[in-house]
Amino acid sequence: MTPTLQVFLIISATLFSIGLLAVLSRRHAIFILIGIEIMLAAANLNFIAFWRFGPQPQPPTGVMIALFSIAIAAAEAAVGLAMVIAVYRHYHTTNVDQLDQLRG
Amino acid sequence: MVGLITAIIFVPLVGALAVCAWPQGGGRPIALMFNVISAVCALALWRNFDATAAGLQFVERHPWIPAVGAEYLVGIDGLSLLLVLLTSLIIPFALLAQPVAGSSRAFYATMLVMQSALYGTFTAQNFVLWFLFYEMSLIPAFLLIKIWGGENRDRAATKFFLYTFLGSVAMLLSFLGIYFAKGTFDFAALAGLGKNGLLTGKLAWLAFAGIFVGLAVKVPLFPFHTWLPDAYQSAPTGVSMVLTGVLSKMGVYGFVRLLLPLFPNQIKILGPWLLAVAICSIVFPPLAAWAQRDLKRMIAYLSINHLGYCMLALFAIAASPVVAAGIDTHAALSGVFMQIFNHGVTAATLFYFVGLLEQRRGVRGIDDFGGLMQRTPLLCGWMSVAMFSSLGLPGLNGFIGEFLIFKGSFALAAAFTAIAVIGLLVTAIVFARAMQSLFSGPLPESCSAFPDLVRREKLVIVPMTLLMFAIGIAPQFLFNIFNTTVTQMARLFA
Amino acid sequence: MNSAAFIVTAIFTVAAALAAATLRNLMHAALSFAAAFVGIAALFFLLGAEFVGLALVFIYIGAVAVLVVFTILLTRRDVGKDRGFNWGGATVAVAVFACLTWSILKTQSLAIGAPHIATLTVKRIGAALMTTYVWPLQCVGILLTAALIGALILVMEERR
Amino acid sequence: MNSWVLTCLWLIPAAPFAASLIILSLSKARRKSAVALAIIGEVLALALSILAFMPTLQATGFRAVQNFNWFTFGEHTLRLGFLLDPLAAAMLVMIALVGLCIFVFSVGYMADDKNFTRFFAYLSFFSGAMLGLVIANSLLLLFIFWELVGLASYLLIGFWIEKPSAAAAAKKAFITTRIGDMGFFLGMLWLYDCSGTLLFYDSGNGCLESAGLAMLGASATFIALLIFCGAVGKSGQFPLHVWLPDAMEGPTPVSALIHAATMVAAGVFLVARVYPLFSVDAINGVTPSLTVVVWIGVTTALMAALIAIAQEDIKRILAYSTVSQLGLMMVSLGVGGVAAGIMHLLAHGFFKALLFLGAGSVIHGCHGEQDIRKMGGLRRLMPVTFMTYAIGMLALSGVPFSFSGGWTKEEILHATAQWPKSQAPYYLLLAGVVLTALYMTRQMIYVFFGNGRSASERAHESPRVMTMPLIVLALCTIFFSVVLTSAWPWLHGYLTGEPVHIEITRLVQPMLFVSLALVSAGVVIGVWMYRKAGVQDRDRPAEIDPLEYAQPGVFEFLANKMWIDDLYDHTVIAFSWMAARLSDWMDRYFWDGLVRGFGGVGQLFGILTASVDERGINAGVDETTAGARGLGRLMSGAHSGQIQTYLGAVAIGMLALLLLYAWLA
Repeated sequence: MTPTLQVFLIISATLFSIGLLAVLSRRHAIFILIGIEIMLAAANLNFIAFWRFGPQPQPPTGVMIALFSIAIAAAEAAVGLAMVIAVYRHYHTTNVDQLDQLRG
Repeated sequence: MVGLITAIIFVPLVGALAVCAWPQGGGRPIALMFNVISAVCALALWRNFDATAAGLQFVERHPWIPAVGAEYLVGIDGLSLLLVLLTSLIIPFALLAQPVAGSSRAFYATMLVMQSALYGTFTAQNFVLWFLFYEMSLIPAFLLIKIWGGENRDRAATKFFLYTFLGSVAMLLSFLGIYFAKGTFDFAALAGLGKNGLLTGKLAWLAFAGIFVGLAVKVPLFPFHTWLPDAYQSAPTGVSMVLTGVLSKMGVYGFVRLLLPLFPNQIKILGPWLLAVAICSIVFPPLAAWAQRDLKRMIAYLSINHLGYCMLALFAIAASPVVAAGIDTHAALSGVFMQIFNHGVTAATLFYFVGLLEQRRGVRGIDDFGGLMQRTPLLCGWMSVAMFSSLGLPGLNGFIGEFLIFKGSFALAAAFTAIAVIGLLVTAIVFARAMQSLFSGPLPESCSAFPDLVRREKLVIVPMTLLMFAIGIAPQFLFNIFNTTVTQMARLFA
Repeated sequence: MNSAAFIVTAIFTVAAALAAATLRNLMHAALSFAAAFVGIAALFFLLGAEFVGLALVFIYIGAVAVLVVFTILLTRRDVGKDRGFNWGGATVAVAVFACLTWSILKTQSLAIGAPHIATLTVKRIGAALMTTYVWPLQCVGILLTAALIGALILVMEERR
Repeated sequence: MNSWVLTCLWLIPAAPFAASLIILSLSKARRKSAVALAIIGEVLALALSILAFMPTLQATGFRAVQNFNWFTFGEHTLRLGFLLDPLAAAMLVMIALVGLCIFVFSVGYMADDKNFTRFFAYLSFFSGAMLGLVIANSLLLLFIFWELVGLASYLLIGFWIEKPSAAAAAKKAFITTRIGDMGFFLGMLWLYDCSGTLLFYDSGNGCLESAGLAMLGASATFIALLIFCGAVGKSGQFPLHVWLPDAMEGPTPVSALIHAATMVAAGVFLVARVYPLFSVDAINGVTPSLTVVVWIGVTTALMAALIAIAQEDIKRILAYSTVSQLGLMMVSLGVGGVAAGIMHLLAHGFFKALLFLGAGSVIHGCHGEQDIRKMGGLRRLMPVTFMTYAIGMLALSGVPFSFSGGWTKEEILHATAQWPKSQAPYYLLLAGVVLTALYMTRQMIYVFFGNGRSASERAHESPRVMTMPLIVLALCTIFFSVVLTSAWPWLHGYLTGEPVHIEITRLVQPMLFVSLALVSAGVVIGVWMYRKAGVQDRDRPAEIDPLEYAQPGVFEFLANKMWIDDLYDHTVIAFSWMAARLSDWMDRYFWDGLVRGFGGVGQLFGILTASVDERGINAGVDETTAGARGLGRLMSGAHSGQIQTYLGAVAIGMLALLLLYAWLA
């Protein structure tokens, strides 16, 4: 069988859900970051897939957006991890359960 | 390429900025310098103006807010040019009239802003632009009275502002009504439409009433005039000069440019009533002037009277059943234009003199002085010339305009004109009384140290007085400016 | 497109991702994270976006994963403490997965095969980056610089 | 010959005007230059006037017109012009000649005044304006000069400005004449409207020419009467005569020049000038407008003569006499004797100037005293003044033979007698002749005869510079009668354009005897009544006037000017002043109050709105706020601060959206 667009999208959805799972369920800040990265990668996969299965020939828009998105994700990861370190320094914990100063 | 008119509008604004930006002091020289520039522009306009050509000249047209029909459309005809010249003439003298000690840079800057607004008002040919300038002149005037005024200035300034502002609002609403009905703000286009009845039914009357009230307050017409004595009385001398010399002309200008061309039918129907209102403006204010103690207030009331003559002539033209424009329409319109200019020159000079008296004595009640002729013959002599000019003595400028107004109005509305003559008489009484109590009799102790005119004061008085004589004896040079416009307008109103 | 390779890659990727999300040990999770990205890169290769795949490998495995490991090391004292698992979050994730899959399957227009495609050369990508996308490129450059500086400031020791 | 003068008529008024301007710019101290300039200007004007007079002699009905454009308004042109005809020429010469005499007299009379130069500037200005007035060929130009002579009069009456009475008199003169001028102004407008031009003569198109007159129709009467208002004001006719006696507050030369010889006669001149307007559609020489002129003239003549009897001020007596004589001229014009009226005007110009200057000489000699009861016996002390004054008195009284006034008065009586409408004016004028002789005799007796009283103690004859003009004017008064006699009425012919021949027999006419008898009667009654004036007579004290002693009621009535001034004070002036106060009050309280009332209504509305806000809307808002706070407290529970909870909520939200979308699709 030749994989169709649907298959790729389902894989992307699966990855997204896994990322979401990590974000929502794990208490450690780094896991949340990992989850976010996975979700972003899933989104990129979507872009590439739509580009690949879209009507041809066309400008490589999907690819480009994926590229930019990767760059932005990298930046986000860098800042996010820096924040984790900063938070850890301040609160001596990386457990997000304990970071509830925003409680109303 | 910037047109001359745009230049003349914006030179004072630049001047205002320059005055503000200038370090300490020196506001007056800068302001005067910019006035010289604008005067040069005005003279250039005059020189290049083709007095024989009909229609607008030096037209500059740029789109501005196309969605609401607003354009930057400026241009001049004879009337506009006349008023631009008047503005250029009065404002520098008004600046000179302000005592140096009591003024600041802000004062000069505000005056310059007002000057710019005045130029704009007299040259704009699109309602939105015109209204913008019209309102723009109001705010500096308010500030000038409020900040630099005399006693009661707060009350007077507020009254002035509320009155004129409410009038403006009424006018704006009317114009919006017209715009929604006709889709244009262009004066020329509206005037063309006005000939066959611009609007119909109730809307026409509402729009007419709104514009009428707005302009009547500005002129001012009886009974919308009560702001004027207070405002003129409280304003500092220079501001009074501009208020009476130029600002009051905006109302008359509005009547000529807007109300008469746009609502000929309404004016015809209301004719006798409007004439009666004009007569009230002519007869009652000088009577009230007679009863005043304060010299400034007295001249303020006479100002109402002088502009009342203009209104009489305009209403007579518009309300007359005569179909074709004849000598009478021409005479009345020319008279109105002359009167506008002459009143500007004369009343401003009179205010200047009152300012001089006040400066010397600290008060300006009519019975605070006496016997000045013995002490200050020059001041009295020149001041008498201004007074005689104001009461319409032949040989001075006032007579020309009044004669033509009466000539035209008499033929168009004889009975009303006959009553209006009372105004001439009472004006003479008022001035005769003033001269008697100021100049004659024994010299009181308090006036015995009066200095006569100094050179700086002569610098203002002599040119103004010479102008009065020039216009009174050989007025042709002024008529040349607007004769074509008169002919054209007479055809429009007929 | 090789379906066998695809199936293998897909399963590998999903499994690695699942491991990254669920493994108790942080270090293991980080490694699984890297593995998952290898899988995703492979999927990109399969889709003909070789350049993006390579970029993904370089950035995520070469940089982000290493950063994650460093962070874990820097916050070592906190590592290993037992933490609960939020089943509510898992439920939501599953629901989202179910919903997405259901809607993808339901959308018939997506069941299409891949058309033939000309190879997307790096030259073409470069040309596009320097012409059409030059402004976004510049912006991303600025963003990265800002992120760099921001991250540095965040982790700097506070001076008293 | 002399044609250049005809094209340069404007030079005649221009000469004194120029002199006036130059003098005004001189400093106060340059008295000699001022006098020289003024006299040079006047001499020039006189020379030019005589030059202009010459050509008018050559042809009967001579008329030279010189029109020019003043300005163009719209498509129309306003034209003015100068006119030289016998009427203008005769006036020119008279004005310039009398003016010159008075200028010279003033040099002596005003010698001590500190505003000497200004006086001559004003005087020259007046002279120019007056000369311009008589040669105007346009009613507008005439009006312009008319107003300018009014201005000069105003300035000169109030010349001694530190005297409050002088300033008040000046104001009164200015305003009173202006009332008449407004009528004139309206008449002018009406005329302009009807005939389309204000030029008198314009080669057939002027408003006084037949074509122009034909356009007037019925309005001619009204136009004429309105213009006559101006004449009434300027010439001191009843009811606007009140200013003229007060105008005697001015220096005596001014009274002589302006308020006796020239300006006040301008009203008569005006009527004569626009006579065609008055006589439009005349039946037998009678029109409604002329009838009005006659009756106003008669009233004025008699009333003023009566008042003059009871005055004490030497100048006031002459002033009322002037009013009376002007009334006489008006009557003459009204009954159709235009030439007679103008002849009397010219003669009056000479002898009244003479009388005033004589009075000035007396006042000067008596150190400023003007009350005739304090003088007396000046005959011996001031012989020249006495002689010349006597000549003037005889001319004014109307003694014929060698005094010009007699001949012209006789001619007026003659014309009045022939008035078809009524004989009453004639008889009233005869009474006036008696009265004139009476009050002049009274004055002569008081001033020159009898014993010297307080003021005449240190009296002296005036210097030569003052007596010379008196002598010149006296000679003029006498020799002017050469051209007036009924034997050779040259001036009459000159003015009317009728041919004239000498006929000695016409010298003796019944009218001559009538007037001689009346004048003699007046003089005799006067001598009899006032023979003991100024001295104790039985139980009458010296300072009481014999008439006052005999008829105190009548005397008081006349001495108070028939209460006319007081009547005006309490009616017209009081009413105007009340109107002024009312206008002011209306402005301050009614109109402004109306505005404030509107403002108050607005304020009330504001207060109302505020209270509605306070009680209604505000309360509602409070409730809402409280509710919102409660809700907020409730909602804040959801803010756990747990980032994962938030994210979960986001995910659920996304899910919900997705489902919603699916459901909608």
